[in-house]
Amino acid sequence: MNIRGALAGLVLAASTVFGARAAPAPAEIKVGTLYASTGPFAAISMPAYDGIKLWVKQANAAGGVYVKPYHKKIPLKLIAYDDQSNTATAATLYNQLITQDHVEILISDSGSVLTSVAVPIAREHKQLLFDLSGTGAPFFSKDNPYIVLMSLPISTLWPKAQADFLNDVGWRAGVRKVAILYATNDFTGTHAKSLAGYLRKAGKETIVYDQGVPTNTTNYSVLINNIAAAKPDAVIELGYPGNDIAFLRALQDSGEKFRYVFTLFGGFEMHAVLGGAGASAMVGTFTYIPAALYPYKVNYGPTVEQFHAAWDKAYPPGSGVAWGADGLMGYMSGLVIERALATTPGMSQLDLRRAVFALSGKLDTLAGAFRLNPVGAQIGEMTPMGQLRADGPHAVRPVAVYPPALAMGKPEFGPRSGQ
Amino acid sequence: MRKRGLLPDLLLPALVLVAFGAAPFLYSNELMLFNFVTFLALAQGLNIVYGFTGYLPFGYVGFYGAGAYGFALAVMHLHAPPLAAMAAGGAAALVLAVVLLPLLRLSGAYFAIASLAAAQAVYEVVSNPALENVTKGPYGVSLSGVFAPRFSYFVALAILGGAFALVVWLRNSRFGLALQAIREDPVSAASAGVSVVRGRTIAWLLSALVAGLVGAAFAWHISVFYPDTAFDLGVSIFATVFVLFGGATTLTGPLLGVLILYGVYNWIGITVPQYFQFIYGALIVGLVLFLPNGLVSLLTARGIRVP
Amino acid sequence: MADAADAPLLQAEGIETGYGKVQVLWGAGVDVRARESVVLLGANGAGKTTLLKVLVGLLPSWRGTVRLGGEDVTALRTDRRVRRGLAYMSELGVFAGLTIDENLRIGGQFVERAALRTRIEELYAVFPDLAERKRASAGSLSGGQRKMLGIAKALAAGPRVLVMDEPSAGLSPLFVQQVIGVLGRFRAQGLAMLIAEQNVAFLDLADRVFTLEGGRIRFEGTVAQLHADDALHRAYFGLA
Amino acid sequence: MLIGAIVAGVVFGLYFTLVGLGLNLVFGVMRIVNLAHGDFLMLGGYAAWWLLSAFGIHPLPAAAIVLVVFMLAGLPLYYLVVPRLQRARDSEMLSLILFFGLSQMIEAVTTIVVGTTERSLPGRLLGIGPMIVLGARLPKPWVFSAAVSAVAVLGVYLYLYRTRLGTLTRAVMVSRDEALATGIDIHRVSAIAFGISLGLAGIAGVFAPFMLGSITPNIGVGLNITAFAVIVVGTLGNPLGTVVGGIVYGVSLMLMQTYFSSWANLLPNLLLIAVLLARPQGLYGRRVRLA
Repeated sequence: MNIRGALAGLVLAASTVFGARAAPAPAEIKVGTLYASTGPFAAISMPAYDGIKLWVKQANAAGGVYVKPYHKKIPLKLIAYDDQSNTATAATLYNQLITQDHVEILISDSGSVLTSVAVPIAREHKQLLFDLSGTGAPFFSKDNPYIVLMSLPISTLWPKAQADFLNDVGWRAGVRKVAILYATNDFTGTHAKSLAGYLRKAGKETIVYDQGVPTNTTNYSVLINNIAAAKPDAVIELGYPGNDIAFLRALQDSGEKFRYVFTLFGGFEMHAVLGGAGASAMVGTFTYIPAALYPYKVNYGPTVEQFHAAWDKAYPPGSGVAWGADGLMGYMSGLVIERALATTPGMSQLDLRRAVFALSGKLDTLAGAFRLNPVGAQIGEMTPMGQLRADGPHAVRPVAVYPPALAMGKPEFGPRSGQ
Repeated sequence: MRKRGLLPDLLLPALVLVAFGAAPFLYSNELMLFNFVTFLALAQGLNIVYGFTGYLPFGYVGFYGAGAYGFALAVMHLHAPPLAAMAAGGAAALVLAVVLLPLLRLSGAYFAIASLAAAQAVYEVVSNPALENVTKGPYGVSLSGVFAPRFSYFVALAILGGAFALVVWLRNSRFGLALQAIREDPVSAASAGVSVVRGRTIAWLLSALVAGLVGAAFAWHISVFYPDTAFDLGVSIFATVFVLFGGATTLTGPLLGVLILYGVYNWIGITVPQYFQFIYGALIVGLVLFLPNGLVSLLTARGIRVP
Repeated sequence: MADAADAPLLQAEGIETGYGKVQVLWGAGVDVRARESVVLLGANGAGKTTLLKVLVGLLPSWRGTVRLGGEDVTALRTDRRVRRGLAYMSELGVFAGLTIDENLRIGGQFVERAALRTRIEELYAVFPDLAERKRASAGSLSGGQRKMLGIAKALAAGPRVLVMDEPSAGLSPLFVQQVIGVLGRFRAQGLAMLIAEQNVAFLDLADRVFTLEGGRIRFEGTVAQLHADDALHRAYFGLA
Repeated sequence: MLIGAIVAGVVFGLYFTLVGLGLNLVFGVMRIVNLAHGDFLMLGGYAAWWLLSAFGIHPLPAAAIVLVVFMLAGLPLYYLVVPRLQRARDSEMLSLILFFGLSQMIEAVTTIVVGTTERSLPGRLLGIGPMIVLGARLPKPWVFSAAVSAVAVLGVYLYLYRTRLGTLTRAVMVSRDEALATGIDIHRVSAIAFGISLGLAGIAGVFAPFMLGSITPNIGVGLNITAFAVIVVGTLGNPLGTVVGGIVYGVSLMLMQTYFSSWANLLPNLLLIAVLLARPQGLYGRRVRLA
């Protein structure tokens, strides 16, 4: 292995020296990524990986992607490893993609935790990290040009929609006391903190319950009892799909009724949560409306309907691959990368960065507007608030209710307890 | 008479250290090499306590995690230079080992499970959101300020050298022989004047120290990690299987275990983890039933001395 | 028929065995005929328990054969031998955590339900101490009572031959006499017995005696013949 | 809130009695630690999910099917592994490692077959909405699972104390050597106990989706630690002691969740260590090395 690695290094060094002037087009563009087939992040990682695969398949079916420096279409080669939701494994594999596979495009695994270890490694090796959905604010700093966030706004920006909604519409509907229950991981933990921050800053609603529980919590019955004892009007549960399913089921079994109940993945992975919790537990709850459930106007790539149709064709319903926001983010990241390759001035990693930044503010994809701040974080579309309505006995459909510019229906709050 | 075994006992580790010292200049996935060094050291560390006293701590990762967090806390709160923080990591593991000394009163399976529970308990404390200001809780640690992959690789290699030295010493000293006597038969060993409690305590502390230093080196090398990585039960499991597979009490056994099994893991385990997990499980079952003393027992059972 | 009647009920021949690499028995053998009471005399560490374990199937023999009622049972497990009419009372003798009644029912595990009930009633008649405390835990019994329960438990199986390992162990002389008394009653009823002992008081029960020394049978014969041998007499009865 | 937590704890603890019951039975009879117990439980959960989604079988008959199938599966598994294991020098310790290997195999195969998606059963199958017990609101599926657990405990009691085979089983538990000497067919008794243990794990698995929220192929490892904590607290080797262990665990877990929710997961670990250290002699005095 060592000798082979050394030889590969020599060959590469030689080809760099001799290839500097001629710049022959490579036979393929190597795209490297990781996925988690098992563990806590499998639920958000596998769909994203399926989205990337779909993009690669479509691009190669069209003869590859157009790469500007070579003036021709070049097929993509996807190199992907399974990190099994383990950050130590992921770190080794990111290294493998950069140092052994020499990928031109490095896409991180889904979620902040599995992205976090990639940030110093990519920076160390001067490789641009296409950050799929790692929204942790500490990833982005002025002294690190080697990261760019593709889809979601960074997590501190995210909860503003909800805070605004509660302060505005919620307040008028009589919501005064708020309970926040969150899973303690980078993603939902940061989220909960900034939500509480926004609410406190506005100074209208009072937070009567604010508790973190381990991400592997699946038993919410007692927690719900305790929340009920604090008599909140609004209950906001922030967790991964497994948490949301368990919470919604426990809430239904407990018989407690709150005026406003929010879950994160009730919208983001609506179909997965529906499969676990059932429609009756979800009807009337609030959530964010991800791009997968919202028809953004596009100026580049397919609309969400077109994409959904392509998805169902590639992964027929029942094949075990859920349709949701993470799949869309994987696919959409591919689209942006494709566009960047078509416009990049050169093939160096910093050239690619320039190309991506040049797209900021110009692209409207099925995930909404693509806009970056100077450190590479996404500040595009504000995720709208939505409410889930019954769609027949066994399904729900989302209705965007806030902000007014994006709203497609009016929110309905539950009855005041005791009424 | 023991001298006859000393030379091969010194040669083998020297060979390994030289090979892994040269490796980063030939193979660029340094993190992969680092993982090998990590597991080589952990396997020898576990060998110290399991091979020479018969105690098998399922929660060995607890010391590794303590070391990683000892390093991180020293860097974050005391702004300690990395080498001083390494010492803090080793100290943290030692403190934990001292706290857990009463566990040595338990035997076999109870000890194994109690140590596992102890490691889990430490993890629950470290990862608790209530301690976010101290440990960053479940949100993980970022030490990008001291990030130095090449230097920390060689520090880890030095720790591996230390672990090798400890095992060589145990294999070739009166103290090590006394320990083995305790393992075989505590009652007669005690009556023969060997201090059972002292012997076990020393082996336990040394073993913890190795894991703690390895954990600290890991923290330094990777610089971004989470409590569930630092306390990943898989680390214990891997180290245990490597030692059992190769055969404890020897230098070769754990070494073979890491090179073969971790090699196979990196070769097929990454692409098809479930199949690898299955093979791993089957291997454990087969080993316990048919070769409970590991690969080297194929030789040692024939009276051949294996380094 | 004559052959079958003469053939030993229980017989071990040329037994060699040990633990790990340590050999304990070096071609030892012993036999018990129908209605006969045999005492296997030997000091601590002579290999008595080891020989009994081979007889009942708790320890495999490296060499030699064990016959039960003429059938070669060397390869049979203990439970199969018990089904064929062998009962064994170990030094432990009883299940301390279970009640007296349960101990007896376990002893008679292979006996048909109704027959077992009658047999247990009969045993209670012989052991009134036990009958009084049927529901008490065997652990609450005194040492002597425990031995009685051990004997009763072994007899509950209705064995053709009863093998006992040191029934006197740990008992005061008074209780030893009680045990000998009870066993004497069963001997009178014609129960075949093999008793391994170092207490010569049990020779009162013996039709024949074997002595075991260093894993070998040193002597086989009647009690009278034993007394006649000066060296043996000295070894077991002292200078008296 | 206090009463509510205690009532919920008792109900929850009864379920965890069922989780630990089989593990304790196997330990009592065979002196081995079945570290794959949690994985058999997980398999029971998937069996219930599969029976419902493929054939529409309600969890209650599914539990009966799982019980029988798992019991039958336990017999050959016993003969394949345990007798050979018990001949080894330190079988108690080796059992831990061996069954850990088995646990890895089970988890791997399950992952290959069903994937890693969280699966659960609709709670309405066991009744929707809360049930008021002593003023505490409990989910109906909890009460249901606790009732099934109580029936299982009763069943094990009747088996051990009212049947011939059960008496022999207890004899083996009291003294393996004496049982051998008495001519008890230890392997038959043990194999049946092993089968019962798997059956109990299977039933516990059927109700796991209701009690734990959802199941994935990797829940086994965590459940093993919990189950071990329950039986250590309850008294190792005494299946009926598991009831005490389960309730102590359930009540203290619920109290923790109520008053110090983020520390709740610390609990089984601390309980385990505390009980092991505080009662080192244990019921059979075998827990301590001579030193």
